[in-house]
Amino acid sequence: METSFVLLLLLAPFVGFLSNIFFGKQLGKTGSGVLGTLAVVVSFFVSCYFFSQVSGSKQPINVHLFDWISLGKFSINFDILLDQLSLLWLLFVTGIGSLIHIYSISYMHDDENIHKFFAYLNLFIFFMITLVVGSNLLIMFIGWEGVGLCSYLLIGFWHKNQEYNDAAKKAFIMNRIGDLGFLIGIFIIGYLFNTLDFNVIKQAVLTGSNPEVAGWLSIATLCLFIGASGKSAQIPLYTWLPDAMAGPTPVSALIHAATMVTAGIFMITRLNFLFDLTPDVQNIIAVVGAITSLVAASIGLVQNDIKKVLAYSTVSQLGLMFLALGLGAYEVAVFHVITHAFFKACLFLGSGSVIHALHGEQDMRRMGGLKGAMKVTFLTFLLATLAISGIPPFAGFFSKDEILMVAFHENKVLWVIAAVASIMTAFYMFRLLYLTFFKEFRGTEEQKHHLHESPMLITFPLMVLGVLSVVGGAISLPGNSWLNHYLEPIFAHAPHEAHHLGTTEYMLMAFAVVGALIGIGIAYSKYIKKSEVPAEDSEITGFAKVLYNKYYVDEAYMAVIVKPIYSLSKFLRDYIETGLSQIIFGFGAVADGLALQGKKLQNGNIGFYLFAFVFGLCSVVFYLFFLR
Amino acid sequence: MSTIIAIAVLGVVCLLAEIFNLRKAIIPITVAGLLAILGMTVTEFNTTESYYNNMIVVNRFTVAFSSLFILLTLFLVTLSHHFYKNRPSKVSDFIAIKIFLLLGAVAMVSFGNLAMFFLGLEILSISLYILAGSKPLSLKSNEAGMKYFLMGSFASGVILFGIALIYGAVASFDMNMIYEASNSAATGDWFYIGVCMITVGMLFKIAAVPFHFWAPDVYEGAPALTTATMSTLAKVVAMATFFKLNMAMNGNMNFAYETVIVIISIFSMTVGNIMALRQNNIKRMLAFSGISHAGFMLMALLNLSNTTGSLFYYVTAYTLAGIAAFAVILYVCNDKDDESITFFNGLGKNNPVMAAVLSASLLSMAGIPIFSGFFAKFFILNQTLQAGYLILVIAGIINSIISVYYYFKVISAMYTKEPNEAKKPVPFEYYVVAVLAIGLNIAIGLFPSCLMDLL
Amino acid sequence: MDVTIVLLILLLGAVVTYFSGNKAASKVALLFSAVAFGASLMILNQYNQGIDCGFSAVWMTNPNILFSLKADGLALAMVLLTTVLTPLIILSSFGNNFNNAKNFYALVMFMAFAMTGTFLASDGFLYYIFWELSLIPIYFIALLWGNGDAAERKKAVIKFFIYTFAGSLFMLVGFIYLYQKAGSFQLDKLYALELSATEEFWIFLAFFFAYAIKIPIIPFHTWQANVYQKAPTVGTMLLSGIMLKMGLYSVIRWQLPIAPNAAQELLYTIVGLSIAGVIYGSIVALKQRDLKKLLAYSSLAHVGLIAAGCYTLTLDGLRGAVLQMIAHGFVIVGLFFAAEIIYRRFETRTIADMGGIRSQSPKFTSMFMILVLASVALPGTFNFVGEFTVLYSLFQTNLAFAIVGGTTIILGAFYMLRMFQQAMLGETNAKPFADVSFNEGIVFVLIIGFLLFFGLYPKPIIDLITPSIQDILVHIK
Amino acid sequence: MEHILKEIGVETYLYLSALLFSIGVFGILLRRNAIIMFMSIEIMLNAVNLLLVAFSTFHQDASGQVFVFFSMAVAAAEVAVGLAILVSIFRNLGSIDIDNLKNLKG
Repeated sequence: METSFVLLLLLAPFVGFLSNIFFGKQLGKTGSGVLGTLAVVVSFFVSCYFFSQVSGSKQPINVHLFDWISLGKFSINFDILLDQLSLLWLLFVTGIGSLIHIYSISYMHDDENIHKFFAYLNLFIFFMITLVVGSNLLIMFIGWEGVGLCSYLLIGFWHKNQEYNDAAKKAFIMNRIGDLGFLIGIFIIGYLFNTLDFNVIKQAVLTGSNPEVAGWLSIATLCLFIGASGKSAQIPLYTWLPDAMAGPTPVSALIHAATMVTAGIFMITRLNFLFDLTPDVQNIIAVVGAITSLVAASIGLVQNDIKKVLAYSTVSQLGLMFLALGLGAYEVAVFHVITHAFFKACLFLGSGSVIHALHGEQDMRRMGGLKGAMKVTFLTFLLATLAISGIPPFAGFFSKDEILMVAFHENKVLWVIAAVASIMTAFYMFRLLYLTFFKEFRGTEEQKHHLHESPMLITFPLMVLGVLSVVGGAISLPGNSWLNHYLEPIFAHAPHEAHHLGTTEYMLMAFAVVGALIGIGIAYSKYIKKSEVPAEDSEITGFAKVLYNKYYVDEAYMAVIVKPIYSLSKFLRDYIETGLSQIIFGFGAVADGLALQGKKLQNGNIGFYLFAFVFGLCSVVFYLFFLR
Repeated sequence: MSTIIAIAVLGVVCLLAEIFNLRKAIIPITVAGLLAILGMTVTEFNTTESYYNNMIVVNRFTVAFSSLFILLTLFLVTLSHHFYKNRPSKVSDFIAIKIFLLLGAVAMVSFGNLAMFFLGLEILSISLYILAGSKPLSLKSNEAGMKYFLMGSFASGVILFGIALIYGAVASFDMNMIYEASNSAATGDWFYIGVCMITVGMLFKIAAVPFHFWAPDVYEGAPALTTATMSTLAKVVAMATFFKLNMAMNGNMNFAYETVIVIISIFSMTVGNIMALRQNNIKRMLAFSGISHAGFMLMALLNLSNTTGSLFYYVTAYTLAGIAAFAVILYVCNDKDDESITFFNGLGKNNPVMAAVLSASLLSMAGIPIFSGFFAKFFILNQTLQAGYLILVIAGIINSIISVYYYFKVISAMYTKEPNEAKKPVPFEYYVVAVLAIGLNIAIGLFPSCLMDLL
Repeated sequence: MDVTIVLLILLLGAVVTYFSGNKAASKVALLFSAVAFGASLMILNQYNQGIDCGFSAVWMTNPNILFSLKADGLALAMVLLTTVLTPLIILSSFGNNFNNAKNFYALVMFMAFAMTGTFLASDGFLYYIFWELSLIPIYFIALLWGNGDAAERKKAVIKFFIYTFAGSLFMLVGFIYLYQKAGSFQLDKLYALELSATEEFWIFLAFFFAYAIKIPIIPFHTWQANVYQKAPTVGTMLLSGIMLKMGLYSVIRWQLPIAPNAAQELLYTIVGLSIAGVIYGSIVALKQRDLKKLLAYSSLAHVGLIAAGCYTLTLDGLRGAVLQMIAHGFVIVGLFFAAEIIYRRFETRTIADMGGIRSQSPKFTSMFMILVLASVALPGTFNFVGEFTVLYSLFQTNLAFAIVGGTTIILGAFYMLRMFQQAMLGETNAKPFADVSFNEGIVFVLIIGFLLFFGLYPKPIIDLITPSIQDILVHIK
Repeated sequence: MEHILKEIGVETYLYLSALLFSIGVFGILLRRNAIIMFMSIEIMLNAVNLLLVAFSTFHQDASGQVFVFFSMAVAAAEVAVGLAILVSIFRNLGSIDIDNLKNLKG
């Protein structure tokens, strides 16, 4: 029974993928979209079923499918683990996934390859489910790489544009760098525990602690973190995510905001019992998270591409989540993941709606004044913006505030960084809102003429997500957290006691809100009061230029890593390869030269031949009878 | 014994046939006769006897080698039919000379007395001088004949001097006596100098470095069929005799002597192979290849008690491949002035079977399985390593690598280049000999035991 | 029934193909290779039932040589690889019109015969003969039916031939030496031999020459790229799909158990060299202009990793290496086939001249994409199973090995995706590109199906090879 | 006869024939006229004949003298063939200088 449901959960999207790939063309545009959506909805309902089961019984469900790989000392099975954590992820992956599928039916309607789009989306959902429900690290790794693949396919969906393809390739390779870390982490864990199964590792960790293990464990968790930072776009591997916005907007919403990029957080939460043992690595995670959040937020301040702003905002928010992870507050990170999924998906879809209305225009300098024409979009966008900026009682406020609180308790410096990042977030999000929806429209006349609210299939998901952005915080209210309670079995150590809501806590809340308001205020004065419009690219100067060019990180990577590899490749190709070849030919050339010389010896002169004969005779005799 | 007599009779019959105007029948008669002699010889296989005061000894060794020589002569005589088509009046001479050459060859391996050895050697050599110079109008043939003659008789003189010295030391030409003398400590230095001179003379005959200079020139200049005779029959006769001499005379062959053989072997292989790299005339190329094969064969001398079988296998493989190759060369270059490799261009297209035969024979010489040349090299190297000469084995290996290059040069010319002339029909005899020889070559490759276990 | 039947079918196939005439040759060859595959499946079935399918008969007594074939799981896996790839390779060539097709296909069949023999032989001498024998057909295939300038090709092919021949001759010396010691070429006799450290070292080195050139491990690889480029695609597939595996298989079957202590001694050097090959191949592949050359260097990188796995001397290493050999055999054949398909339509192998194919031929693109992904060892493909296991074994040896060797997953993705992007994506190409035909499709589907199925369920193969590898490990430890 | 050998010593004969043999060798090496080279070969062979006869006497064994007859017959046959070749060379080249025969080389 459970096995078949699990198979249904897994295979529904996969069947959707297959049928869309093979019969998508015959199904027609809407048909393939509906099929794709249905596949995910089925998974969503199965997830709901399991969720109700598990939250009732509190017993995780384990399903053994088949044996997979055998290694020297242990074997890796294809098992499915449905516990509180994976179900939570399943719910929002399939839930938001369903919404975005619905959205895409309309959004991608004009694309000739829409069936492929849905095929890839289904495949993505399939891999994401695999990632989440795998009961050991290697199955997670299948999903991990699989979602990377789908991300590659979807970023490069418009494959005629080589820049998009570049972005796709970059995403895949950056992810692979992380994946190598992940893989090494897996090796070390396999070596230490002779298993990759989460539950078995957990038992091993909880029962015995071996000092020898600890050193290796730090390396393992560090490697795993590298893996996570690849997938979840942390420093130094974050540069692919902004580029990934080349894909269609629903993809950005689903993969590059709500689900895939949170896989790193999922993995670390999954392995919280390991990370708990390695405080050094936790510190690294916290610092990296904090810095990422600040750097990304600062870049977000000056971006003009609507999706780029959202992308940097995503990186920044992910940084905050990693900060929480690093401080051991896994449940807080999970909480933020969920609320972030709601409001960020809403933001992306909203921006998609705007782009849709403007026929592909993404530059905010060419927007403005859309709130009249696109009421639903504006409203939902506003809700989500408030949520991300941390205004109570929207969802983002609670989650972000908890992170800040944890940071305040653990490390003041990190707290300051996170707080600054939050303020920046509020600023650039409202900058985005103002530039897009307020004031006069700055685009062409023709665009203005065609401005329209998006159809129902687009606005419906927006509304659902908008509502979730408002009420999502309810799952973990300070002091009475359902989420913490629900997730308790997952953690090795009980979650941080829900902070006693004392003066400090209220002070912090107030501080956060004030900070957010300051950010909003600055944005308001700049873009509403003074009606500023960001400068054209060529006019940007000073530090803003550095920010606008993302601290030149891409250029630096290009110059320090990619270019040298290319030159090395050319050098090896042109010189070393030919050189090695020449060495081999050199043997031939030597023999050949000898042959040429030898030909001179063979001069046809019989006198010489006889002389050689006598010489040979004499030397043999001499050697045998005189040298002996 | 009866083999020798029968061969002599057959030779006389050839000459008589001319007198009785049976010119057309000469070759069929000879072939039939040789087949009969071959059969007769093979039946003698298990007998061990000596005749005429131990002048002629018949044992497994001599019978095996004699059979091989007869077989080779059979092939060569068959090839003659077409080769001497334009000189019908000389056929009986050429055939008779070949038969007498065979007589000398059989006498050489069957000797029980140095006198017999010397006579056999001279019969063989003189026949070859004649054959080498057998195109009196061709300057090349003249030159080849002259060079071969001068150097050959010089070598004969050296061998004769060696024989005289041995005689001086042993007071007999009988091989048994010599064997005993070689094993006794009292034997004087004369004896060893004599052995040494005979060795050098024989090294000349098998064309080992540095006594090899005649070979390429003579091979190139002599008529192609003569070259075939020299490179197959004459070479292995000399080798077999040399081997037998060593068995008799080097009862306590000392280390220094072995060192000489090792050095000469390495030099022969290396010089032969390297010189062959830059040759454009296929006969000349095969001459150098033959020099390197002589180097390989010399390895057999280092492990005298065990290597008879290996040596026999080696010479069989080598000569069969050589005969097959020469059958193709005769076919291709019959109407040409020389034997440039370019004539082989496109043979694969014009005549796939002949091209395949030549490829197979070259592959066999290069030592590539499943052709018997590989097994031959393997057996010899195996024995050499057993004797402890790793250095020689390595030298042999390196030389095999070098040799691949020039053998494959011909092969790739046959298959990749465009033919520069129209197709021409293959004479039936060439076809038969080529296919038969290479077939035998592959057969002994598949079943090496049938030869290895003979001796 | 014993394994000789497979050999006989293949040999008979070669002969019949030769006499079947140019028109029917490809079909006859396909038929016989398919029958051979069927026969090897039956052998496999027998083997799984515990019946010994080996064969042994005296060939010569002096020297003591047996015609003996050993059919354990490892050998059977490799035989199956050969017999399954051969019909695929033949099928893949159906779109080509070769001159003298009968010769061509007869050579292909003969090569399959020789390679199968190499995998089965358990007498060192017999093994060596098959090993050398497989070299002749590929020489002619590459020389006569290859592409590009004839003189250049000749040079490349003869270099390949002499080079590999040279290597294997050193192996022959090793074998002769062992024979002197053991008095037999039999595998188990050679395993049982007690050699001194010096002897082992030299024996190991002699074998290493042969295998390093065949596999190839840097810096012995210089023949590879040129020959792959110049050979006809069928030849390239045979070379890269099966023949390279002969080298790797031989490492496991012959070199390591015979000279285990030397292998242990040289472990770090040789694993290091192999891994250096991984990086080197990957980096050189990045900037290749010719598609086939790029694939050649990718192959260099992959086999480097496999070799590294072999030389770790661990169960995981050997097992992963075998798995990866099989996987790589399939994927590289598929990739070269993709290159061939592009060549059939565009008559170019220069990557820069391609591009924009995706919008014209979605099916081909998808199949090519899947192969590319398999080649970069995406989890879910069989390649991942192998690569993961190999990397795990490297990790067991040394963390640094795993990290450096692991860069293959990054660099591999780098050059493969770069190639894919340049060759397939971008603005629609002006030249028309017909999508895959039925025959072509079958080849792709079979290859991809195999890779995906065993990627998820490698158990049958793992179970097949593990016992024999454990047997071998007994001799190594 | 015996006492003559004893008086002179068999070694002396050996040295003499070795000397003759060397004269033949040097003749071959240094002269370029084919006829003279033939003669040098004859000197070599005759040196051996002398040696054989001397040893035959020394050992009181007739076989050595028999051998000399063989050797003389062979030498005659050899020279006959050699002269035949020389004649055809002379016809073709008009010279019997051995240095003219250098066409086959390399």
